[in-house]
Amino acid sequence: MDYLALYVTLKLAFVTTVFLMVIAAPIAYLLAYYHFPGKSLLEALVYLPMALPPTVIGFYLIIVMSPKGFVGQVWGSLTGGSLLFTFLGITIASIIYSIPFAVQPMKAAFSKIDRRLLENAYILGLSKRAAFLRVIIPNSVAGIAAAAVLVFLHSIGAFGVLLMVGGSIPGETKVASIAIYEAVETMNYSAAGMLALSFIPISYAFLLLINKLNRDSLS
Amino acid sequence: MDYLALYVTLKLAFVTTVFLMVIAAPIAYLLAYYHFPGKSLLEALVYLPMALPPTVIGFYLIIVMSPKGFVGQVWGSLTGGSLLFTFLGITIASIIYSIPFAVQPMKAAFSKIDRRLLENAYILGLSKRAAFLRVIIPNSVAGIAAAAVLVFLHSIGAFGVLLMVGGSIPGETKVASIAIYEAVETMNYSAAGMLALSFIPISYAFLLLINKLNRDSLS
Amino acid sequence: MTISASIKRRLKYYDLDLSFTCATNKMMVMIGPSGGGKTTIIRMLAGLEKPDEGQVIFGDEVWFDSERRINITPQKRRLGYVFQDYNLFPHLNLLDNAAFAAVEKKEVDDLFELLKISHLKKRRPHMVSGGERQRCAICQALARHPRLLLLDEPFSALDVVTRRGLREELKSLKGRLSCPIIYVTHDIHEALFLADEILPVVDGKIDRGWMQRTITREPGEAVQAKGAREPRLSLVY
Amino acid sequence: MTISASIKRRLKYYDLDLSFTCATNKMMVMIGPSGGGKTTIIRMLAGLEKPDEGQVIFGDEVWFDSERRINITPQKRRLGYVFQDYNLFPHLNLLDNAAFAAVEKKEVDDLFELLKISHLKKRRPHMVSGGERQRCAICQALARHPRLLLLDEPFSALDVVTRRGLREELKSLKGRLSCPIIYVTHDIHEALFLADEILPVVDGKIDRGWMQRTITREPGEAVQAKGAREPRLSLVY
Amino acid sequence: EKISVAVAANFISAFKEIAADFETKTGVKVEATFSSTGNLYNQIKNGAPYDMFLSADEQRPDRLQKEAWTEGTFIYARGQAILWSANKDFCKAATWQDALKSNQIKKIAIANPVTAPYGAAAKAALQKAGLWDALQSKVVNAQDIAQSFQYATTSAVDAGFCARSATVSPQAASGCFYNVPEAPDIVQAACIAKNAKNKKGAELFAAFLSSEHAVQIKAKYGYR
Ligand SMILES: Nc1ncnc2c1ncn2[C@@H]1O[C@H](COP(=O)(O)OP(=O)(O)OP(=O)(O)O)[C@@H](O)[C@H]1O
Ligand SMILES: Nc1ncnc2c1ncn2[C@@H]1O[C@H](COP(=O)(O)OP(=O)(O)OP(=O)(O)O)[C@@H](O)[C@H]1O
Ligand SMILES: [Mg+2]
Ligand SMILES: [Mg+2]
Repeated sequence: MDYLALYVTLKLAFVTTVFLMVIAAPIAYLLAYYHFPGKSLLEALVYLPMALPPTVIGFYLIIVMSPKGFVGQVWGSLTGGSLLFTFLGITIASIIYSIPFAVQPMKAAFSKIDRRLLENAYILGLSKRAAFLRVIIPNSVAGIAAAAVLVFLHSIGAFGVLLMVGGSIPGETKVASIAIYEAVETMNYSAAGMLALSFIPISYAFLLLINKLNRDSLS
Repeated sequence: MDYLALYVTLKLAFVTTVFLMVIAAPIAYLLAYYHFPGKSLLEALVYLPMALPPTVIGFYLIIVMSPKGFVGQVWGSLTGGSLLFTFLGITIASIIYSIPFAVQPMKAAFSKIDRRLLENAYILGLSKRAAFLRVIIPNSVAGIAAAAVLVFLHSIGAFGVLLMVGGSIPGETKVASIAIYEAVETMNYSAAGMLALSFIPISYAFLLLINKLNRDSLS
Repeated sequence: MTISASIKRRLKYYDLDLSFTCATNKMMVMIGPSGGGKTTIIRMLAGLEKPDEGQVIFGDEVWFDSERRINITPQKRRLGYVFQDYNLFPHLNLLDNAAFAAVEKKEVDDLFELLKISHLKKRRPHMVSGGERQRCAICQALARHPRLLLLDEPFSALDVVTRRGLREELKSLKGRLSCPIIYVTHDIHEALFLADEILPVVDGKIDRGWMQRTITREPGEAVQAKGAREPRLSLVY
Repeated sequence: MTISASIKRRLKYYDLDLSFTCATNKMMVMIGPSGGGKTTIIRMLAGLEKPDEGQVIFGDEVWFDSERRINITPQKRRLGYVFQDYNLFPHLNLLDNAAFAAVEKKEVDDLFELLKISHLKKRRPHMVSGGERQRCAICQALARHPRLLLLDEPFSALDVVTRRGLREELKSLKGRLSCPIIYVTHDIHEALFLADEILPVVDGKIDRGWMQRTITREPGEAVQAKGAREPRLSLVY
Repeated sequence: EKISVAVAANFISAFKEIAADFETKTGVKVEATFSSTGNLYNQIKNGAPYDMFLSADEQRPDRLQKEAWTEGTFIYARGQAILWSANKDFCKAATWQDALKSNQIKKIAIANPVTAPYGAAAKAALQKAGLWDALQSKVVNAQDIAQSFQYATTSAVDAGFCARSATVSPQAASGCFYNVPEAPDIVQAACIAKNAKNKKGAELFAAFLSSEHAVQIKAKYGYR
């Protein structure tokens, strides 16, 4: 079994989940609590990565992240390096690819917060920002957990996008799903099955963790 | 532009969303309210389709749905037909592929219902089933809307799985994302871009609809 | 029908341990200090919580028996319960809330009339005042034609005038409802006015002396000593 | 500091339209029929709702002025507000709730002592009784050192004894807090005991005759006629 | 009347033109499914109702013959690997080997040699030139040959091994390429299902694939 690929996969899923929780929370908050012109359009844009086939997302990401692309140029002039075909590159791709799965459950959770709790927070002098951190977030743990589960598992399964942006470099960007793909393509079905089965305990362990965090925060 | 493919895509996304809402609700309820041995394992299984690369899911679906596979055999003996390479076949594939996106936000919403509302429902004579339909569901609209958005868009973007199970038969199983795939493969990037862009108004219209339903149910 | 209960339950700071009986058409009023266990007792009668030991018997039905391991679900007990914090359904307007489990939908209109909230039928719970919500919760419980009525401080958010009126209505309703009524209040006048029997619950036990100590100046402890300094109530019939 | 308000607001069944003033160390008690607009007035003072017209002035700060389009946010008003339906944060235990915006955390312990809920510090709001929640909400508001204290039926879920005790405490606190206090209650004794001024609010207007009509037998309307049949209160100091 | 054909993705462009021609000439409609060879093979093994299979390799049609899905295979095209770059300076070196040795070259794309025949051919050429080990750290794997070309056209890599057919596309004009004679031809075989619904139509199409007309089209797209 390709342990190195499995390791890269877990690292990627973990990093993506952590970053995305931080990035998605303010976006979800904006969508849940504010009304502004073009809001639905922004929302549609946020969800677009989900509606597009991974190869298409990958294609556009290559264009912007390549040394001649906008992001690639900025990055190159700052660090001298390239984004494509690096772990950082696939992390960014994976974050963009999974944004909708983080934003949507969080938005649903935020919008269910009892308005009266927020009113009390304002009365107690909390700014909107502080109320978000101290009241909305802790009372949305279930939704945030849902988001984390979706993002984590989705990053494990991400493959089309990562294959394109990552270039399948062992130890750096070759993730387990690429290994499975190779195994299936080369008719090595038992290896594919083995790798696929290895995802069950991983998902299982992650779910146990999230459920535990969720429960702890409630009791 | 390939309007037929676009039509099949929308039909598929719509049918998948409707069926999945019905299928996922009881599963989410079970996961939110009951404790039983092996619950986390069941949950991990439900979420597995998300963690697996689409091609792998497609691969296993082909195996079970082929005339020699378990499901294919049962279906064949019942109807005499084949599941693979039919609209029904890709609908099933799409449902399985999107199950996690339906279950997870619903579960989060269900578990946030104020216990006291349920207590009152029981006092008023509602069975657990009736309480589910008359109290939990209407008070989880935001979460259900989140699930519908995720499922709908995810089905639009589904591609790896559908290509394998559906075989790209025009008007039957050829969805827009496959057309995009072909455009990209033939280096016809402008056509790919056009099709991809056409997803924006579709996602947008669907989001507007869901947001409207969501708001109506709240006011 | 008669409800009779004999229940024990270990709580953190004291143990609940009491027995009582209440017959059809009778109203038993529970009164006592905050945190004394009144809501917990009501919840056990409703089947929402389980006593550690004891029985709850309604007529010839056994609702709960710790020894025979019987515990009937709230659904089957068919009772009306107005919660202390009026649990109306936020997704329904007041009318739909009250009609939620009504035996006859038409009656609900009469109940709204009686409780003076007819003009608010189409409003959602968060759009009305605290007292209006409370009155809707009472409609909801009554419309169900309960076999036992549990009212946990149902008038706490009402002004004296409305309260007096409703208190009267409740008293006259008592005969028509033909079911036992258990009523929790902190208002001593209300207790005296409504009760066929008063059950003072202090720290989980029945304490017959509590009312007396509270009404008269008898200085039991610090709090009461202070309380005694305020204008005293004298009851004039 | 003195709070003075003059507000108008169109409601569905009547219009709110009244003015009042309350000075530091004074307590103004609002009383009146359910649905009369008391909570709405309090919410406008707190900045949670906007009057259609009028001013709210606190000392030399203008909190609201419809003509000058001034509307200060609740945060900046720095006031204490005990909501009618005690909005404690469900994710925090009672102590953390009370200390949520406390100026000095140490004080919270004293407040818990004063309100007799010290033993419940580590419990979450859903694990305590209604009266206990209410007392925690009072701690939360006081710990903030508010410049204006708004209490919307803060003792409604408390028994007479506890209530009397707290009423006393509140009265003695009044001097130390050095802020105006606006207090909503349905309890006429409480109103008479606590108030420096009583503001009877009936259908959105000040109705100075309401108290008189309610306490005495004077039969104004049907409700009161019924109310009059019950034991009358006579106040003995 | 129609036939349904499973076609390896690298042959899409040429196939579409040939099929259109075939339809006008014979009136038989051609319904095509494009996907990776491995994917199509899996579908066929599980009962996909294709009349005909145009693979990107020889290996899978052979397997299908062994598995008795087909009675015989034939070669319908030979592809060639080339080395393409978006940077025209790249082609100033004398040979492709020299061009790749330059320090300017940071990343080279090849199709995944494990799954794509073109990748395997490119790898063989690099090995023959003795460059495979030296260039290991610069090699980036693409999913298939089309993606390798995408990397090259978007300048994500400095050069990429592509299919000769790619040079026909409009994007190719902006760059330059070397032929790579060291890479073995990619032999693409096809086969007709034994139980094809429209066996006649399929045979007709198979014959048409080697007609002069089709050979011209194939040549235009860089197949022999
Ligand atoms: N869910 C719970 N879990 C554990 N303890 C609880 C719970 N609810 C209440 N208690 C505790 O049980 C005791 C009795 O509470 P209960 O709500 O029955 O009092 P009560 O007499 O109704 O008081 P009040 O008049 O204030 O409503 C209190 O000490 C309270 O803190
Ligand atoms: N959010 C709201 N939107 C619209 N109308 C409301 C809203 N809340 C209350 N009302 C209405 O406004 C009027 C005044 O309500 P308010 O809550 O101020 O009364 P109150 O004097 O506090 O009554 P109570 O003593 O029952 O608490 C009532 O007619 C009520 O139905
Ligand atoms: Mg209680
Ligand atoms: Mg009020």
